[in-house]
Amino acid sequence: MSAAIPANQVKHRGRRFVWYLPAILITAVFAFPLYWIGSMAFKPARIVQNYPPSFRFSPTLDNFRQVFDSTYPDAMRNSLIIAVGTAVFSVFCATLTAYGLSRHNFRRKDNLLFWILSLRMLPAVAVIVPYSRMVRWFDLQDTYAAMILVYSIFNISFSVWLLKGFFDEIPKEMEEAARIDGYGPWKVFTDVAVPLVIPGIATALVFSIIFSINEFLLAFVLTQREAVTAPVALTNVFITTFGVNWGGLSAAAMVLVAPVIVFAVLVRNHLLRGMSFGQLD
Amino acid sequence: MSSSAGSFPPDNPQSSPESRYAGQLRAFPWLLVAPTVILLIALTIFPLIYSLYMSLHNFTLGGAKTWIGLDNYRDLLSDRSFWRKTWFTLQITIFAVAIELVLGLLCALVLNKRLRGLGLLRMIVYIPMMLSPLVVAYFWRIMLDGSFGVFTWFAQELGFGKPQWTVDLTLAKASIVATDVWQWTPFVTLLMLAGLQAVHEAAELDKGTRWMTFRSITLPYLMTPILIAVLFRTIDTFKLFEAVYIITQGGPGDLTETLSLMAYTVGFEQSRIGMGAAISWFVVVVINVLATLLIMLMARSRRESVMMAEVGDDE
Amino acid sequence: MRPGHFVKAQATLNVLAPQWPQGPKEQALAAETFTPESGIAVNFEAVNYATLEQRVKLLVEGQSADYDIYDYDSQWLGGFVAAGALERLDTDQFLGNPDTTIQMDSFFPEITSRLVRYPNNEAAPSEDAPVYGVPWSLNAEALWWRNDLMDAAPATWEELRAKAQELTNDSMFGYAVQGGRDADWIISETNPIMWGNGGELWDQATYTAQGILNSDSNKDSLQFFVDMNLVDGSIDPASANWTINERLGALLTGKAAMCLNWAPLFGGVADDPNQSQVVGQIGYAPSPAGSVTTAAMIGCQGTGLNTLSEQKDAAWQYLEWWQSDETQTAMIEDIPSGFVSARTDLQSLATNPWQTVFFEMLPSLRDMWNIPEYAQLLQILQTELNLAYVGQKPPADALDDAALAQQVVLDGSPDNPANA
Amino acid sequence: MATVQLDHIRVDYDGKTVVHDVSFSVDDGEFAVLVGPSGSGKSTILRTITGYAPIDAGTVRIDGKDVTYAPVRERDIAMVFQNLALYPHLTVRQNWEFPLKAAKLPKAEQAKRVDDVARMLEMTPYLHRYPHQLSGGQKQRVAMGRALVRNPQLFLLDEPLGALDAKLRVEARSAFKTLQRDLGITTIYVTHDQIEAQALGTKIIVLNDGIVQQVGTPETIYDNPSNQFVAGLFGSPPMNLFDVDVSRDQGVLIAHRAEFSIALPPHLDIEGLGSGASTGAVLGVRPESLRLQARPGEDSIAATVFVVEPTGHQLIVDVKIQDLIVRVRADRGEEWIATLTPDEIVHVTFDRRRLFLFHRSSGDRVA
Repeated sequence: MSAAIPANQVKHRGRRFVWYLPAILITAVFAFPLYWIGSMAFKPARIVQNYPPSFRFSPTLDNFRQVFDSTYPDAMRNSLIIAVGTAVFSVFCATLTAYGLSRHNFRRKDNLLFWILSLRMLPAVAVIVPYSRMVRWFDLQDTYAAMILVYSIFNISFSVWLLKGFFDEIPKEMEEAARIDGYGPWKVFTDVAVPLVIPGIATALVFSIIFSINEFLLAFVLTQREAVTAPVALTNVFITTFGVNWGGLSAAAMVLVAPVIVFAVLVRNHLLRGMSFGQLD
Repeated sequence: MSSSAGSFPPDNPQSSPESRYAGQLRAFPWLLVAPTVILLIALTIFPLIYSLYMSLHNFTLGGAKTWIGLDNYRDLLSDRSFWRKTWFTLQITIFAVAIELVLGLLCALVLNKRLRGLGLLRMIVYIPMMLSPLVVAYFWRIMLDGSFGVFTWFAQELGFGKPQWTVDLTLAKASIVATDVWQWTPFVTLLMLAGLQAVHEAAELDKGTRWMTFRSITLPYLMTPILIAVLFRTIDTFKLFEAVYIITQGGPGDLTETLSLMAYTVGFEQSRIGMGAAISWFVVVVINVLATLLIMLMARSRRESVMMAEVGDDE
Repeated sequence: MRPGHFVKAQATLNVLAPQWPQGPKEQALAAETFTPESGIAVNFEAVNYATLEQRVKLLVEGQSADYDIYDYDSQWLGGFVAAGALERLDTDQFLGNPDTTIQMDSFFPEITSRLVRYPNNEAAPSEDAPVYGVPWSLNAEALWWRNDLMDAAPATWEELRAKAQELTNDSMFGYAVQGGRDADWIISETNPIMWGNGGELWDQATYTAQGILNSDSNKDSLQFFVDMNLVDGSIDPASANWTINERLGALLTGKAAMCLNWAPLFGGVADDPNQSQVVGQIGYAPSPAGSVTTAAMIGCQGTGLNTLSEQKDAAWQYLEWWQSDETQTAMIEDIPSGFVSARTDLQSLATNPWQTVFFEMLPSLRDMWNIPEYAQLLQILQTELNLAYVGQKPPADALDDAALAQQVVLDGSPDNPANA
Repeated sequence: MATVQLDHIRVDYDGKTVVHDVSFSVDDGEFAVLVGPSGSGKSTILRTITGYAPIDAGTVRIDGKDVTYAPVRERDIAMVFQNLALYPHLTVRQNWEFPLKAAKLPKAEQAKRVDDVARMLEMTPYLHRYPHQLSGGQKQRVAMGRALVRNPQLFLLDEPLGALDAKLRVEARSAFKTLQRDLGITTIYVTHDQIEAQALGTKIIVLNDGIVQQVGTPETIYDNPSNQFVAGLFGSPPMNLFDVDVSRDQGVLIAHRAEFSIALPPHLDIEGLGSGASTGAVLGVRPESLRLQARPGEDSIAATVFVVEPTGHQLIVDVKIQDLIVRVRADRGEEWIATLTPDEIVHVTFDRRRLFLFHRSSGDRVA
C-alpha cells in the first residue's frame, strides 16, 4: 500500500541522516576523477605531467578559447543534431515495438526480442566496411541521415528492452478501462500507455543521446567533412601526432557533455520515477 | 506466468490472449512492431551477410580479396594467443559486470533515500556514463600513469610506493576493470533507482528482517532492471575497446588485449578486415551464448523472487 | 554556375593530411599565394595521424574521389601503392613533363628514395624505382639532452647508458623512453641501437626475418636496452606504457635528462614556456652511435595524388607550388612549424639547432619496413619488445618469437620472391 | 437501462475450460452479484460481458442485442476494476473527462457531467488532485465516478471494494447500494465475499469451478441453497455439514453418525431408498438452527463446550459431540449461556424443520 506513513518518517528522520555519509562518500569516489578531468581544462599544458600532481595552479581559459577557435564547435553541432535525431527516431520506433511486444502475444515473440537484442552484439569493426559501402550506394556518405539510421540500429535494442519492462508494469486494467471508456487501440496506446511510461521514454532518450553523442568508430568511418562528429573531431584536433592536448581535450569533453547533463537535469524527475504502478497508484 | 525460459522480461503475468473477435486488434501488434522490424531488416541484413562474406575471404582493406573458406576461422581457433585473449575478455567482463552490479545496487540503495541534496549527488554520480568512453580512457590513462598519475601519487602518499598501474600485469587488468566500473556503475545505479521507485517505504520499517525484506520485497522489483543492466553491460563490456586500447595499449605485450582490440588491430591497423570480421563473428557467438545463459538464469531467479513476493497475497 | 556565363572554372582541391604542426602554415600560405595565382581553392583537412592510414584505405575501398591529395608516412607507402591510392608520378603527365618545376634530383636522395619510391630496398635505396609522391615533411629522432646538467651529449649508446645512470636520482631519471606497445613507440627506441650495433630487421631481398631479426647482435642490443630499465633503473619503469607524449613530458617537466625525440618537427616545444619547464636547457645531438655504425630513425612524410582524383592537373600544380622556392623558404622560416626542406639547395636556410641536427643525421637515417604487411610485422615486434622491456620475457626469447611470427607473415606475402 | 442475457457461455483458456455452459440473465435495473471463490470464473464471466474474454461458445446479449463479437467500445458499458485502474497521470477531473472525450461530448456537457458526479460523490474539492494524492476511499470514489459520469446502461464492478479496509468497505457498500437504487442502473458486481453479495445483490449468481451453482435472490440462496457448495458458502459462521448414513426405518428417514442419529422431517426424502437400505449423504444445519440447553431434553444430544466466541449480542459456541465439532449460534440473553466456559456440559437440539440434506456424490440438495 502506498499510504504515507508520516509518523514513521518523523521517527526515522534522525536516523535517516546517517545516509548522508555513505551518499557523500560514494559521490566523492565518482566525483574525484570528474574533478581531475575537469581541472585539466583550466591547467596550463606545462604542468599537466607534474609530479607531485599540481592541485593548486592559476587557472587559464586558453583551453576553452582553443576549443571554440577550432573546427570543434561545428562537429559538436553535428553531434547534437545526430544525437537528437537518433534519440527521437529510435525511441519512437522502440516505443511502438516495445508496446507491441509487451501487450500482445504472437508466436516467435521471444525470437524477435532476442534478435533485436543481438543487434547490439556485433562489434563495430565487423560492420564498418559494409556500412560504408551501403552508405555510398544510397549516396548518403557524410550525412546526418546515414548516421541517424546507423546509430538507431544500435540504440533500438536497448530502448526496446527497457521500454518493454516499463510497459509490462502497467496493469492491464488501465488499458481495459480505456477501451471500455470508448477508445480504440491506437488511442489507448497514445493516451494511456505512453503517458504512463514517460519515465522509461526519458531514460531511453538519455541513453540514446549518450550513446550517439559519444560513439567513435562508426562516426570515424562514415563521416569525414560535413557530418564529422565531436568524438572524431576530438581525435583530430586534440589528440595530435606528438601528444595529447590535455587541456583542449578536457575543455572539449566538458563542452560536449554539458548538453547531455542539461537534458538529464531537465528530465531528472522522470529518470527517477518509473516502473511504479502500485495497485492503487 | 511466462512458460518459456527464454521469455524475459516475462510477459505481464496477468495478460491473457486478446479477444479473438476483436478483429481489428489482430493486426495492431504487427503494425506496432513493423517499422522497427522493417528498419532493422533493411539496415542489418546486408552488413551481416557482407561481414560474413568478408570473414570467408583473405579480405584486406585496399588489397587482395581471395576466397579462403573457413581458413580465417581455422587460423583463429588454432591460435593460442586468441584463446588467451578470449579468456582475458571474459575475465574482464565477469569482474567488471559483477562489481558494477553490486556497487550499482549499493549506490542505488544509498542514493534512493528521500533526503535534501541527494538529487544533486545522484546527478553527479550519473556524469561518468555521459562522457565519451574515448575521453574517459585518455584521462584515466594519465591518472593511472606510474610516473606522474594522480592515483600513483595517492598510493605513494599512503605508503604503497609507486604502483605501476598500467605496466604490472595484475594491476593493468585491475585498472581496466576500474575504469569500466567507474564509467558504467552509474548506468546500473540509474536502472536500479528506477526499479527501486516501486518499492515502498514500508520496506524500511522492520529492522530485524531487513535482509528478508530486501530479498522478498526489494529484489523482485529489481529483477527486470537487473536483467537489463547485466545483459547490456555484459554485451558492451565483452566488446570493450577504448579503455584497453588507450590505457594499456593491450600491454604489457598483448597480455591485456581484448577481442575487440584484437579485431581492431587486425582488421584496421593491419588492414586484414576479413580476419577482423571473423574475430567479430566469434565475439557475436560468445555474446549470444552469454546472453542466452543470462536470460535463462535471470528468468528462473525472477520467477523464484516473484513467488516469494507473492507469499501472503490472497489471490 | 549559371549557364551562359563564362567564368574561369573554380576548382577546389581537397587535401587529406595528418594533424601536423606545419599544417596550418601550409594552409595559410596556400590561401595567401596559391589560390590567388591559380584560382584553385584548397581545402586542407587534417586528421589524427594514427587514423589517417585507415581513412585513406577506407576511401580507396569505397572508390572515393573525395580527396585529390593524400599526405602519407613513409611506412604506409607499400600498402598505399598496392591499394592503388597513389598516382604514379614518373610519367609524362607529371615528372616526365618537360615543363614541370619539380626535379627529383633536387632532393636529398637518401631520404627521397625511402619516401617516394616503391618497391625499394630500404637497406640499399635505389634511385630508379617508380615514384609515387614528393617529400612533404622531414624528420628524424635526435637525442635531446639537458645542456645544464651535461657538458656534452653522449656520442655512443654505451656513453648514454653510463651518463643516464650517473644522472638518475630521486627526482630524475637519466633517460626517457616511449616503451608502449602501440604504434611504433618502442621500436623507435630499440631500432637505432640494433642498427647501430650492425643488426638488421630483415633481408628485404629474400624476405627473411628468421636469423636476422633474432641475430646475436640484435639480442645483445635488446638486452642492453632492457637492462637500462630493469638493471640500471635509469629509466622510469612507467615508460613501459609510454607514448611520445609521456616521453616528451618527462623531459619537459624535468623528470628526465635525455630522450630521443623528433627533430626538427618538435624543435620549438622545449623553448615554449607554455609547454616547457626547461626553457633554454635542451640541446640537440644526433642519435648515439652503436659499436658498428650510427643509425637514426627516419620520420619522413610524402605527399602524392589520389589515383581517383578528377583534377590531377590542378593537384600537380599544387605540388609544384609546394616545392617552389617561395613556399619552401617560407616554411623553413616559420620556426614553430619545425620544417626543413628536402631540396638540397635550401639546406643552408635551416639554421636552428633542431634543424641543423637533422642534416647531421642525414647519412645515418634508417627506416623500418614499408611493404603492405608492415603493420603486421610492426605489431609482432612491438608486442615482443614490450614483453621483454617489462621483464615478462627474456630479450633473446622475445626476438626469437618475433622472428618466427614475422617469418610466417613474410612467407605468406605475395611480394615474397619465393612466391613469385 | 439495459438487460443482460448470457446463454450457454463457454470459455477455454490454455486448453482448459474455465467457464462451463453458463447462462443467466439480469433484468433492467437489477443489481446482480456474481459470487464465488477465487478461480471460480466470476471475473472471466464479467470479462465476457465487457468483451475481453474470448468466448468459445454461447452468446452474450445486452438489451436483447447479440454483442458476443462486438468491439469493446460499442457496448456502452462502464466498469470499475478491482485495482481501480485510475490513470495516474491525470487529475480526478481529467480521469472523469476521459470517457466523455471518447464520446466526443461538447466541452460544456463534459464539465457539467463531471460536476454533477463530483457533487453526488462529494468529490468536488478534489477534482484537481492526482490519484496518488487521494486516500483509499477517495480513489475508490474516483473509480466509481469515472463509470458513473458516462450514464452507462450497464455497470460492471470487479471486486471494487477489495482494496479498502473493513470499515471503509462497509461504508462504501451502503453508499454504493443507495446510489445504485437511486440511479437504477443495471449492475453486475463480482465479489468473493458472500456478505457483500447478500448485502448488495437483488440477484445472486453463485459460481464454482466455472459452473453456475444457483441463481436467486439473497433470501432464496440462503434459505434454499440448491447444493452443498452454495449452502457452505453463505452464512457466517457457515453451515455445519456432517457426513451421515441415511436409512429408511419404517418409512422414516434417519441420519446416522457415530455421535448421533436424527430422524429427518418428511420433506427431506431420498426417493427410491428402500426400507432397510442406507445411503451416504451430507446433513447440513446452520448454526442458528441449533439450540443449547442446560439440561437434557427430548432429542437432545450431550456435548462439551470447546470454544466460545462473543460476537456482539450473540455468541458462537463450538461444542464437541464426542470428537465432532459443531458450531452453534446462541443468544447471550440467557444468562447461563452468557457465562459458558469451556469443558462445561451442554445439550444440543436440532431444529428439525431447518435441516438440509445433500446427496454425498453430487452435492445436490435433497428437496
